[in-house]
Amino acid sequence: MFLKDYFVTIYKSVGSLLKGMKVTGYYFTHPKEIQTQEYPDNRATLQMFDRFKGEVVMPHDENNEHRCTGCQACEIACPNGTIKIITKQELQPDGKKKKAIDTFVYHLELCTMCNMCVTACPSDAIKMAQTFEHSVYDKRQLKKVLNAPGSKLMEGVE
Amino acid sequence: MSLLGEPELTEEGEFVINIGPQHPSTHGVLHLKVWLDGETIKKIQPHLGYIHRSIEKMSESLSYRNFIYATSRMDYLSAHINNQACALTVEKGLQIEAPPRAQAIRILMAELTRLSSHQLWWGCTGLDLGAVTPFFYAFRERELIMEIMEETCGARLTQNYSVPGGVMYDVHPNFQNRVKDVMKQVKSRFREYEEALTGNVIFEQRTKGVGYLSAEDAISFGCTGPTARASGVSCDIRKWFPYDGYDKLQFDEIIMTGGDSYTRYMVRMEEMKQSVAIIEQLIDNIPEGDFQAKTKMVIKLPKGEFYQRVETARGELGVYIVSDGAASPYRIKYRSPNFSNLSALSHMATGAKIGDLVAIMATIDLVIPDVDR
Amino acid sequence: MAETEKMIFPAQLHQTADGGIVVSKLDDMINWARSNSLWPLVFGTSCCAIEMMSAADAKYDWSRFGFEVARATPRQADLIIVAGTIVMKMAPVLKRLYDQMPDPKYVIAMGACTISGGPFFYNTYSVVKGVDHVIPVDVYIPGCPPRPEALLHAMITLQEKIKHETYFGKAKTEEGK
Amino acid sequence: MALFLTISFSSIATGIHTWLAGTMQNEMLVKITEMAIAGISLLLFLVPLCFFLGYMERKVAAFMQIRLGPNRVGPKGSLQIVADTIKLLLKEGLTPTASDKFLFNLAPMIVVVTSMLVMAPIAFAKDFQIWDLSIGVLYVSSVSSIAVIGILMAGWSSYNKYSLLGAMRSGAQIVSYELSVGLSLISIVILTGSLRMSDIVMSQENGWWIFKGHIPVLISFVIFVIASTAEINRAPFDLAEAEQELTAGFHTEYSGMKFAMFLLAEYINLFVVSAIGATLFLGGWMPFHIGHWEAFNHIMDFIPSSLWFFGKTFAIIFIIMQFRWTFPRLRVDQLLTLEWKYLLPISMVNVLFVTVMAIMGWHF
Repeated sequence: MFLKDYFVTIYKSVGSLLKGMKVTGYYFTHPKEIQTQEYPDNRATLQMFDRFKGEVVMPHDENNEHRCTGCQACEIACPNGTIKIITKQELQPDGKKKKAIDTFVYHLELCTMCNMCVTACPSDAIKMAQTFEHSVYDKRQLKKVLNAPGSKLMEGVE
Repeated sequence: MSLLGEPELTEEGEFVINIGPQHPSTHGVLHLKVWLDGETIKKIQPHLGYIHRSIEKMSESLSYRNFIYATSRMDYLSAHINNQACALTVEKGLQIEAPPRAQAIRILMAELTRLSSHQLWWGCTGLDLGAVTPFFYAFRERELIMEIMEETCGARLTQNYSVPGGVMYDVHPNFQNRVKDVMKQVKSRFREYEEALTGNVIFEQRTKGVGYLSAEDAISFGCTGPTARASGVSCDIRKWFPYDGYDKLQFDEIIMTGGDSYTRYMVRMEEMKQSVAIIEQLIDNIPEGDFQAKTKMVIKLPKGEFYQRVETARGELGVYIVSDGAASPYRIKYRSPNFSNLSALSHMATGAKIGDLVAIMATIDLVIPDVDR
Repeated sequence: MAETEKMIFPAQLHQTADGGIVVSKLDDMINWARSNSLWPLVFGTSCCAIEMMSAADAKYDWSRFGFEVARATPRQADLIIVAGTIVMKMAPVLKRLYDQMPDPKYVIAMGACTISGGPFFYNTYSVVKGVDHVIPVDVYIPGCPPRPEALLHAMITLQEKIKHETYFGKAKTEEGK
Repeated sequence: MALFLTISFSSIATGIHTWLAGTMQNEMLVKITEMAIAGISLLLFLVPLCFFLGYMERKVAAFMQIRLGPNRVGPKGSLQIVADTIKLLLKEGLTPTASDKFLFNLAPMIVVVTSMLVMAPIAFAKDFQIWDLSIGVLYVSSVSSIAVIGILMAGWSSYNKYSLLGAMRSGAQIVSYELSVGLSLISIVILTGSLRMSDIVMSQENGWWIFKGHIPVLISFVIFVIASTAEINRAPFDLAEAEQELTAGFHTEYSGMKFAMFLLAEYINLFVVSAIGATLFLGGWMPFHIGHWEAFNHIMDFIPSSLWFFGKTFAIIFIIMQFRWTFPRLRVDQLLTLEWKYLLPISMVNVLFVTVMAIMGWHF
């Protein structure tokens, strides 16, 4: 009885081990199962999803105009102070002074891509970009100014 | 080598090794002080705080909309379920309910999260026990789920998709087809998982009868989730305190009574199948309508205390908010599943070998940032 | 890589006028070996560690670059990828791990938490505001957590940096001339 | 080319010998020169071999794990191990302050030298052997067990608890598994009636032992593969390193070149045990012969003997690699249970069967 158990154990163990080896053996002999996407080589075809949150950008049109009014809703919405907006008073053609952004500072090194700023923005001035290759040697390069130099507020955006 | 303190023999001639904070099998930065007799463990003392990020304290200075994102970093493998718990608590305080569509989306996402978390756990259990290859098979399916997450939520791991009142935006038009495809593939792989690891005699030997936790001990240590359910304790929050419409769904609470590492393993394997079943029930029946209830720009909870619990991939997560009527919580406390589950580790591992300790930690499925918060 | 070339490099690059052919060839060979054999230390504290694991998995597969030999002991590692928040209690441990690594050693700060404290920059009392307060960092990757591809990109960026180091002769900088 | 290989190995060896004997009058000098040549050529052979094995291991692992593996350094990533080696050579070699510095630095040498010594009696091709000593098999099994001293030394001198635990595990492991390896080797010795490697190979002229010896030899072959996997500390028996338990086990404190030597020894050991398994059970360089089928045997002889040898060796290496990438690791007590409760009793009974078979002449 003992001997029978002994050999049954051996038989079952060897069987289970061979089953495991069958799985690895299957994949070894079926190279088409390989899942690898070769990242730097597939860069041209690599497409991020539309909603992928890579960094916050401020789109500018061809006249170097953006839609940011400087209302600071995004700055308030941001949970960890990633966005700092410095505003200035701009003289309008009609002589009135109007608030406009001077610099839109975005700390990429702090950003957690939570999308709160984008949903908070009343004028769709900022959006998430699908870039992800942000590696740098110097951390200071991660502090970004989103409004392009000399850019203006787009007509009709309040 | 210890990272803290020189190698030393204590007075009684005991052999003490420090496992962690940097150690491949602690799944983070847990520090275990282990008293050994040869290879046998005499005592374990976990040291915490190596990833204490003061999320609770930090949440007190954030508004009700903003504090949710930080909980993604707590139990990052069930990030969506954490967010859901916070959103539900705030909703409870506001006495609103998310629209049916939002609830269905939340459940789908939560189950996908649970599935991906269990898959990662399965791979890492293999890895901890020395079998490297299962890790890659598990991640193959996990990546598919990550793609679903990414397409709809825009992030792979820390989605920040649940907001008070519903979800941040509607699901992607591709969502349903993609989920169906992925579920088909995930289901077809379960057999392979069993062949590669579950049935393996070495794996069975390593886990069967190891790290026994009785039902009484599971209750007294406050264990929840698969860890407690493997000891025969019924504690699935989805059944006991249904939220977001879990009560309308057909699924089983997996309860087994073995109490050892192997049972904990089997409970999780079965839970994966249940998650797939839930997703398949719901994926064709997402109600139409709004994905978000109307909430005010600045949320203020009425004065009082609010508590909501959910079932994460590791157990019961409770969110306790004390509000003084201001725009940010007065006090937040998270009852995290891993902290209680970790407390049972010393009890389970005493008398086992070092190799068993690794197996036990793998089957409890610890996420250390959730312990320390 | 076009992106990496655009990046400002810490040292200005010049041809060595007095370096000699043998020395610079040897340098090239050493840098080739070092940059293609970066063995990372198994060191992950939180969420970014999961993405680091993803970078090792079949889909992203960092073994293509020869990075897959993740060593659990700092003595055998070349690279420490700080994946996750470093808190005050962990900082001395991290420093110690870094000190235990043999030269040459490199550091990648992965994710917002390690670069600057990230989500825990304000309002917390226990988080180190940037891992470069503790150990010198070679490459920073923002993101919370960064994609596995972003980690691969960072490692390629680090390779670029290593390829410009000198072992023999003078530094390839203007000051070194 | 293929024919050239067969001719060259034996003729080069004899050619060198006659040339040296002709030019040098002193017999002693000839011997010393020959030994030096053998040593240098062994080194020249071993380093590329280890590069190849390292590359093979990574590629095998990658394909089993549905990924590509190294493919960026050199053609198809073949220079990956070269890069690793150059890097390890130039890395700082630390010696911990608290360690026993002499033993700490000696240990990797012992491990490497031991594994190289075992190469001596292996017949790589027809008439191509460094030292065909009369106690070949005994030599192999005795010299290979010296390696445990190196590992124990490494673990003890590191002044590190993980290393110590790893070394102690390794000691228990190698001492136990040596028995099974020895017994399975003995079954072939009984059948052949000789300990000399060349005799063992020649005895398989009409068929390899694994076919001639029926089930008992098959069993001892399986035991040999399992036990030697354990003896060279490879997964699933890599308890001495056990990354998830002991960080890196006995070589936790080793860095740079000293660590590279452990890696080198691991791959040489892998090759050596596979070569011995191939020689004893699969006929070494002997082509695949079947009894009296002269025509078939003649065709088989056209494939050079070195190809036969390396083909068989790499088949066993592949199996051992597949073990590593498939199975979970055993626990230390299960490791000893496997040896003392299963492998050793079975191989003892097996030796009895083989003896009966040899006496009765039931093998072909």
